[in-house]
Amino acid sequence: MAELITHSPILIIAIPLLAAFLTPLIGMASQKARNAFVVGSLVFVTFLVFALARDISFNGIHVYTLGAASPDLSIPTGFMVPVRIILEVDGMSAFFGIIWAIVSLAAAIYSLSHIASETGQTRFYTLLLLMVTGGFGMMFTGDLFNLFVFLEIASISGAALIAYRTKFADTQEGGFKYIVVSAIASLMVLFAIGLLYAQYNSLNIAYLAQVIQYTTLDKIALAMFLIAFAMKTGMVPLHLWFPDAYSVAPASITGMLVITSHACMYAAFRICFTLYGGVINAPVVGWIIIIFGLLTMFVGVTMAVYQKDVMRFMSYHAVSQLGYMWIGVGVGLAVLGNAELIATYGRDAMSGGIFHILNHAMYKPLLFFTGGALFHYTGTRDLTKMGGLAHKMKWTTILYIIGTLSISGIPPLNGFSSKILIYESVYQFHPILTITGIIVSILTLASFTKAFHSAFMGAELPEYKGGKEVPRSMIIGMVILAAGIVFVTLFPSLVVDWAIHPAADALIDQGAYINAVTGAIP
Amino acid sequence: MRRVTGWIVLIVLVAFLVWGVTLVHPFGDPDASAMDDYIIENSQEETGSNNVVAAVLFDYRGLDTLGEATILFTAVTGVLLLLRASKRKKETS
Amino acid sequence: MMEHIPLDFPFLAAALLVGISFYIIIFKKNLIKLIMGIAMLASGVNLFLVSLGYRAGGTAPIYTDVPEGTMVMSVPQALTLTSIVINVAVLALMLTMAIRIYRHTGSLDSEKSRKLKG
Amino acid sequence: MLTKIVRTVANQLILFIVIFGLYVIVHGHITPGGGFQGGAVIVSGVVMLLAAFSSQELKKSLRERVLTIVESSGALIFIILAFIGIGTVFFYNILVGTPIFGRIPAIGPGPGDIWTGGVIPLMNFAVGLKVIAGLSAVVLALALFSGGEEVEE
Repeated sequence: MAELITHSPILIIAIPLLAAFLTPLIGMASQKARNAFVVGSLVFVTFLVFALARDISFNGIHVYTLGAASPDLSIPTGFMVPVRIILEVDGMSAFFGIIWAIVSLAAAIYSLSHIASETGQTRFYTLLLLMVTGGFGMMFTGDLFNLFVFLEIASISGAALIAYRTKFADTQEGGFKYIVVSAIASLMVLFAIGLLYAQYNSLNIAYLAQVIQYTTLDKIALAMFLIAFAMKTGMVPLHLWFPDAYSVAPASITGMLVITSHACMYAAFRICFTLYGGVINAPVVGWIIIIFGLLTMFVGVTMAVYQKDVMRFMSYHAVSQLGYMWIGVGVGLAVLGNAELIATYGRDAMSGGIFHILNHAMYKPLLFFTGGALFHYTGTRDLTKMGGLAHKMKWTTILYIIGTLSISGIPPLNGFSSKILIYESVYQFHPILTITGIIVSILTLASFTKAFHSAFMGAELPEYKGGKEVPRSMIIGMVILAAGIVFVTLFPSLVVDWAIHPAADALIDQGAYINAVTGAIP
Repeated sequence: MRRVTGWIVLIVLVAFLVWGVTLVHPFGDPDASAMDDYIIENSQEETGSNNVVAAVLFDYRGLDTLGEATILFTAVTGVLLLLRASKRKKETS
Repeated sequence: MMEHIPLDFPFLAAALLVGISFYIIIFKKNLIKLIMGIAMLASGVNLFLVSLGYRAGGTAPIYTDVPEGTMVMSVPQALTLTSIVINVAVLALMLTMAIRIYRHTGSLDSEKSRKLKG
Repeated sequence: MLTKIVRTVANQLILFIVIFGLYVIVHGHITPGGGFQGGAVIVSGVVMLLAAFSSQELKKSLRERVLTIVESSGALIFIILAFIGIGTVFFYNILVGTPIFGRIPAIGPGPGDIWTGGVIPLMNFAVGLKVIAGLSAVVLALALFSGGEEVEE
């Protein structure tokens, strides 16, 4: 068991990868065995992630040096600079890892019947496992170039999965847009990595954080990193591709794409707080992030109000919700370096933003899954053509209500706990942020109520009379996420103490991250 | 309007790029790099490979190469997935 | 030998390649041209990466039958190799999607083949 | 399909291309080259065949299913080679010092020895296998698709 924990950072990345390489071979033999294999490997990975997270909360940061004589030999004996690729898992990485494990498991189970009538299922599951690998790699790596490689794995497999339903033209267009945006973003990341390498001749985040000077080149590199990752998360001036890509993917994949955008957000936080944390001009960068976060929040929700396509409607809400997280963490960044302000409200604002990531990662995939269930049942994504579905789809209706209440921040659901945390702390920084947040929240509730009314309420439409509730595996996938929501709703303080605060502290405490690598000189 | 915005973005971007690359160290004269020197000196002993680039690819930065192979695998799977027939020719069990 | 080349020529060439590719990406409507733009962007970034590691007068970092002397940095070369293969993969997938779009809409013009709006 | 001259020449040339590609793959750890490069050389030969013959004809000898299996096995060999080091650390070069590819060459410049490099030559071989099968599958699928045929599941 101790061995398993020691090796778990790489096992969490390598086991989905191994499973992805095996899936085509197993898929040739039997479909049932393949499905069981995919779900089984994801369950095992989820277990490993939880074990690793538990160990981190007791023993601190995990460092794993690939190919060295021992896992914690991060720097060769008698040498000063890390040479090999180092995986570094701290509270923040583990937090994102847990989210990713749960959502990908739910998505895989949901897919079992959601794509049951399509061809090419074996390749679908192969790509799904590769996407899981890419996500975990992005979250766990401590090396910039490795981050780029895993970013590419996640985005290429994501693009192929978005275009999965090849018989529709819009899926191809959405996939194409996604891959173009990803390619440009990742090449910008690579250029920025080159700029850093040109000066410091290293790729390790912890080592770079120690030696970084904040020269002009570093500023250009920081701008490139931030633009690239903001582009990948759909921050507002660069959000036009976002609903196009998200609305056409199979619903299970849309749920996972939400978390890949969170992974890009994680990378942006890692760059701002850990890599540049010691030298960054925090108020300026913080304010830039806050202003664009506000725009994102507001534009997303106003665009969502007009949408008729259920998946597009939810995608715009995803854009809008991402704004809350940018604001929460942006306020934390703006006061970084000022220990007093961090203690009064900075840490709370960051905790609120991070808590909102957790909640969003539960309710947004859930809502996308219910949208997929509606599509599965009616064969259309157009809300105006639906109606009276509550009569037949009892489970979906209940799960949709849970998701709606949660996203609009209705007490006592989990969306409320994180939003109130953001509102309270951000108010002390600048009141206008809180006011905008509340207005956006009200608009969100209004538009979701309207969508609920047009899809579920009213008389049963004649064309949907003969249908049945969606298959069981789709419901199980949704119930996993709903259970997450209920858990967070019931025990908010437990979650905050064990997951949110360690994650926020991991971002603030840059020294611990550096020491875990460079302090291990024997 | 779109064209004007496009030109502004383009000009700002190119200006920053050219400015940026002139700040990089002169070509052919990088700063002393501890990591690269370590690898060049020790790769033969540690990995037994005469080709230092191969040693970096498969030993020092092995996970990158695994990721690279994975990306190729992903792309091949993706291409075959997208070019598949969307209807089954005969029903499989 | 290096004295004849103006100081930062490879870096400027990389910046120029990136600039031209951004021009293509921003202004060109044809999907194939867009893909070519991204291929050029990748080439520019790769050129920048590989020229970072050059040491004047250095030999390739391969010990088989090499004259004594300095060797150029090996890590940027490995990074470039990785990045080239990655871009091949991205291009293959992009071209596939472009072919699919052409099959569906009969056009490679990004304005005409557009189904999704707003 | 091109003329008979081109087809005959392509038929003879492919042998040399494959041999050169294999040479590049096998000597990846001592001379410039490796799995990716050698694989790309061989795939360029496949592209030449595709130009000389029709994709329909090539399909008879290169089956998609076989290519998928070969590609998966190449990737599997690679990741298993990485996994066998996990007794110490993932990616640990366990074969250095053993009779299989385990010799240490003379430090400094010198003639290469094929039995060096530990797992590196084996990984090169696995990657080469993967690249050959994967890229051949891609070019073949693209050629078949432009001819109006879709890939079977």
